[in-house]
Amino acid sequence: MTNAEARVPLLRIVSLTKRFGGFTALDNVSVDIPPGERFGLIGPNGSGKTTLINCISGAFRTEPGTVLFRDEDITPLQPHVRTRRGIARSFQIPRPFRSMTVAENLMVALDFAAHEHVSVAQRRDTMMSILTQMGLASKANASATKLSQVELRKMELARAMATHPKLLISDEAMAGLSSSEVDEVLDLLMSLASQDITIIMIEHIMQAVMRFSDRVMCLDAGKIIAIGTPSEVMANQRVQEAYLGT
Amino acid sequence: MKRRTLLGGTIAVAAFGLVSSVEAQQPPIKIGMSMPQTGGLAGGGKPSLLGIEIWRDDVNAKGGILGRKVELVVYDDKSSAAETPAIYSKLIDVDKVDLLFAPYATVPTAPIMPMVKQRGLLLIGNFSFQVNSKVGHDMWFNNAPWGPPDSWAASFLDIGQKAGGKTMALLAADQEFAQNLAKTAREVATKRGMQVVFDQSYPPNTVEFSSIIRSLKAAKPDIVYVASYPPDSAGILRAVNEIGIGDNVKLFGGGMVGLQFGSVMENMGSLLNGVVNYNSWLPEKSMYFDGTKDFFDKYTKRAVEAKVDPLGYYLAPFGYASGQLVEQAIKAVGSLDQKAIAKYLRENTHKTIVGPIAFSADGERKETAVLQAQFRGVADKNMEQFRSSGKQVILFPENLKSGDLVTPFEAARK
Amino acid sequence: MDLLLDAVVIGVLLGCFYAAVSIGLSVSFGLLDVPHVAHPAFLVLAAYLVFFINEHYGIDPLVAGLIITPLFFVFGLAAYRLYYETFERRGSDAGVRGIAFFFGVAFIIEVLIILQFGVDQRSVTAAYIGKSWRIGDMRIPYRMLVAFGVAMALTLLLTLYLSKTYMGRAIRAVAQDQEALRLMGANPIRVKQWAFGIATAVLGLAGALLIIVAPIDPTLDRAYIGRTFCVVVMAGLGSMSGTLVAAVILGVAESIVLTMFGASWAPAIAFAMLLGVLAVRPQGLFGRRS
Amino acid sequence: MKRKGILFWIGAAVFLAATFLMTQVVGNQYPFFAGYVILQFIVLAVAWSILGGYAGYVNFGTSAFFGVGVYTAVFLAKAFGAPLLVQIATAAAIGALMGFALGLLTLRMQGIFFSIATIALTIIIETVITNWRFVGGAAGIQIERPPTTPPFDNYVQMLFFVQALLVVLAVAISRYIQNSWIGRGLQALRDDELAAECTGVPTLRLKLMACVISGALMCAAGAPAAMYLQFANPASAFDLNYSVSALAMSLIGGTAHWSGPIIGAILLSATQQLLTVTISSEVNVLLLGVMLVLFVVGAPEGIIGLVRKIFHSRNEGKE
Repeated sequence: MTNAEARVPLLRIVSLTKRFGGFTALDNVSVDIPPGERFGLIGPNGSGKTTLINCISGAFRTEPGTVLFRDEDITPLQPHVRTRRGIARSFQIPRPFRSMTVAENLMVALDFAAHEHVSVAQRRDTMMSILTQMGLASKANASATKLSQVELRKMELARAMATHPKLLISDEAMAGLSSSEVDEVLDLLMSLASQDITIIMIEHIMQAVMRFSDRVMCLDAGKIIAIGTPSEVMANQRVQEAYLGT
Repeated sequence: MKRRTLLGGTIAVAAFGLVSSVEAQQPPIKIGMSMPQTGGLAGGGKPSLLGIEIWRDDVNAKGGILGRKVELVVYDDKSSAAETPAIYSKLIDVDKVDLLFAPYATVPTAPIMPMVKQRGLLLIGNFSFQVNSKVGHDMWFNNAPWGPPDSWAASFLDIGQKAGGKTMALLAADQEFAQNLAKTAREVATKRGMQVVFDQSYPPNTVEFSSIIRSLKAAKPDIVYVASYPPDSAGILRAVNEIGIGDNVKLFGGGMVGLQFGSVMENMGSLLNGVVNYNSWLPEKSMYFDGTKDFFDKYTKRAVEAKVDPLGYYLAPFGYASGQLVEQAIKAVGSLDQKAIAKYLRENTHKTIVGPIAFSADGERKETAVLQAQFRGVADKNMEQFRSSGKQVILFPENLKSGDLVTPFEAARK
Repeated sequence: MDLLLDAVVIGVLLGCFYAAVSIGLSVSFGLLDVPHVAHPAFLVLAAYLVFFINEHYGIDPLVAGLIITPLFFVFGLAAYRLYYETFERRGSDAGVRGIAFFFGVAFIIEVLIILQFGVDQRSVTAAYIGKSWRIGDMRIPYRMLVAFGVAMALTLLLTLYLSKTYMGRAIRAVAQDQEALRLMGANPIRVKQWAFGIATAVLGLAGALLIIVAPIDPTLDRAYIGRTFCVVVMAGLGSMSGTLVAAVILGVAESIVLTMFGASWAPAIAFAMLLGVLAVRPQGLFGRRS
Repeated sequence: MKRKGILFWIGAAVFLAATFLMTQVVGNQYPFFAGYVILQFIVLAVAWSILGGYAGYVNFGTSAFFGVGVYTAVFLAKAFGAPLLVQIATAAAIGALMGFALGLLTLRMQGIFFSIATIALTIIIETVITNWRFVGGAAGIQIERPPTTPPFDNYVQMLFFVQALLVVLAVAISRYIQNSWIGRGLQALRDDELAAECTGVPTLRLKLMACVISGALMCAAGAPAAMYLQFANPASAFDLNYSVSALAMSLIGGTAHWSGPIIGAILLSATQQLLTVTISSEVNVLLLGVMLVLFVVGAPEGIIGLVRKIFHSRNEGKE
């Protein structure tokens, strides 16, 4: 964190604003995320967390504001190009490719997002090692529709991993899971973070955020109301108001 | 591999079905045709077919032709041009029919014209319009009363000009038959130096004609020539009735398909009054020939069961007449030699229930027998009234004329 | 100028007619996402039943339309049940197969009509058919005024029903979020079935209008697939008043082209407008999706 | 994979050889007339399913592409007396352009909106052709066939063989797409477009590609129809029947595998040909309706799905 690298952020968001009709979902948001950071993103419902992610991953276009990734302006790029640049994400409500098996889900990522051309056999190996890491190896040939909730969450992370990301955005990957499952997924994310992957984690489960994050940012009504270490943010009055007040 | 076996199987089944059906010691004379029994032309195809079937039964009751019974081989072409080539190939190559009749109407007939020409086969046309003009097949004979292509528009405009008409409006459906009519009408008008003050084609499936009629009315024509299809004919007349057409219109109608069909006429009722429209047969005294009455007695009975047009004036007797044409020709020639039959048909005048028929070189009638008739005193919701004479007064041709034009149009509607 | 005014007036009335025949689809497709390509076939079927009642009992077509409304409601309930059991229950991707299913249903209805009523064109008689109302130089066919009245009534009733009643609100909720509805304690399937019943029931009156405005034949439904879907999509899915507005736009455009420009270009203009709308506002003019 | 590829090409070669042999040996014309129609529907169904099956974008505009193919041929024949192969090649090029334009215009629309847009497009194009006097306008046009070229002694036999070539071409393309990264990408975007995009799939480009290929093949299939019928009118060339049939055949056969649309097309069009010359009445249309409903309800994955269910023990989803 304190080394020289931190001055060249992996992701740099500059004055990002996003409006839907008259509603301002994001209001002049700027933040830098250095490589290797575990970044927690919190905020009440409708505060703009998912909108921010959609702006980073490219699902939404932004007019005012820029998104820089590894010093490159990616604002005009389509989502799939951003994925190839190294931004991967999971979804709040899992979105598997339903007509495919788990293995095939990952193969899509390997086919399209892999940087160098590698043989089919090599891709298969990569896929299996990711699945093994995620604890899904036994489900490789199962249809994506047959997975349990936690398996779906893991598969989404695995699919995101298969794109060889530098930045992984996990959008409430623990919602609706039991506490043991939450721990499981949290451990997974931790182990990914230790592999030199920067992670943005959106989460409602505060404990998980606290345990996971190097730094936490809190959004409310599209604005940053606090940013800092988990304990700093938690102690912040406005954060407490945002969570308890409204 | 799989697809070939399947395909082969289909053909085998089709062929097999045929072989087993023909077993009589005196093989029947097979007449093959497709006929629209579903789709947009079915309303015409079904009564036409019934007319042909009545002829078949009459002939067979008399012992057939040359001692052989007549058998019809009929397939449904779904009113589509795409279906007929395969059907006629089946009729020729697999069913090996002795004679071919064309399906009702121009569109399904057009694709088979080059085919029969190439193979040198006789084809009796069924109310198609000018399909042979480009193909030039010398063994084609159309049962329809059209005659030379421009005679139709010419007779209508004659009537209009006699009534003092100087300008013409033209309203035609954007479909093949209507467009052909409109084209000849335009040509005749130019030839006669008649001014065309309104010339519009409307698309198929137009729902509401009020706006078109309104702009037609604004052009103040003397003569309104309408070439329309069944659903639109009704819509146009309704709109005319509601919007009005102006007092200067002396003559209205001409080429409206649909006003010949019983159910349409019944539905339109008094809206029809005053319209002068083409027709092929009408229950006027001048129209009865040898066998005509007998035919309609039979048709009326069978139409109810078959759920087809209860009147059947327009197409059914001509279906019967198609049969009479080949019947006479075969008897005269004494064989099924198609060249000889064609020669006979071309060189003679034939007696039919729709009057004497003689062909010119292009296989159309030598002289037009298209009637122009005016609706008079028609009441609402009454099918039976159309069976009596006087409801449709024949204005043209001269030799069949049964009354004079009532003009202007607005007056004739009363 | 006179002609233009005339074209606009007739166009508005024609548009109302389009609205009336499309509004059922606006519920079934617009709110429930059922790809109901058999909607026009149901419509033609209703028109034939109206014809039958009018012909045999001499009952006014509008009344006849009302008489068959309950019948069509039940018919709709049954149709949705079948649809649900075969598609929605099995999960996603009903799309293509749903369309094929309803095409099949449309063909079956078409043939049944041919077998029962024959291929001849049919129409009905009523006091208001064939006469017109004079205002100054303008003449307006009464049957188009009937179309106007029915369209207004249907739009108003459906809008009120969807906003004021519990069931109506549930129907709108089901279009937005099924889960939320489940939490409210309502069974989404029941709600959808009920909504589909209503969508089908309004076809009774719409079918009466169809045969009042113009004669019908068994294959008429094919001409209305494009028109009805055009209206519903242009309106934006599920908006009743939007349906009316979109239909009126379509009607006026068609009428103006018919009167002022080449009549034969009318269909192209209408559908080019639809493409234009979709290209600029994919959610339609009054779309429910943001 | 390799072995299957060889088998496929052997099969294709045998098929072509057989159709060619048929044109040389069989004298009866009917098999060619009926066979031509069946082959034509195979091409349409296979082409349809590239966009409709793999990508899940339901194209209601098959008849628009088919009709444009027909009229491309009509125009070329009338204006330049162009030979058949030029007609087909040009039709394919125009079909590709049309697919590209349609894609650009509409592929940003989701699901059913795309379908509605294709209906609109069909009506617009039909109206344009209807108003185009040079190719006959609404009245239609009769076209003369050029003389037959050896080794065929009959034009319909030649058309039959040409359509067989198109079948092989269409199937080969469809098969290649399914087995390649394109197919996997299309399948992914069919399941979930946003997820596919965020997994690195260039969805718009893939959809455009599918649209272009599908459009080119459909137009190419339509081009020989002008010479087959020797007549063209807008109502027949843009018949809704083509759109419904292509969709129905693909679904009845099954869209999960390239062979599905072939099976569906053969089954349905052969049945229709057979019924046309046997029962030949309304029942024909009724049967199409009933078959559609039954298959969609009873065999949602089509015949391919049924077969797979039967051989469930084999590893699924692979080929």
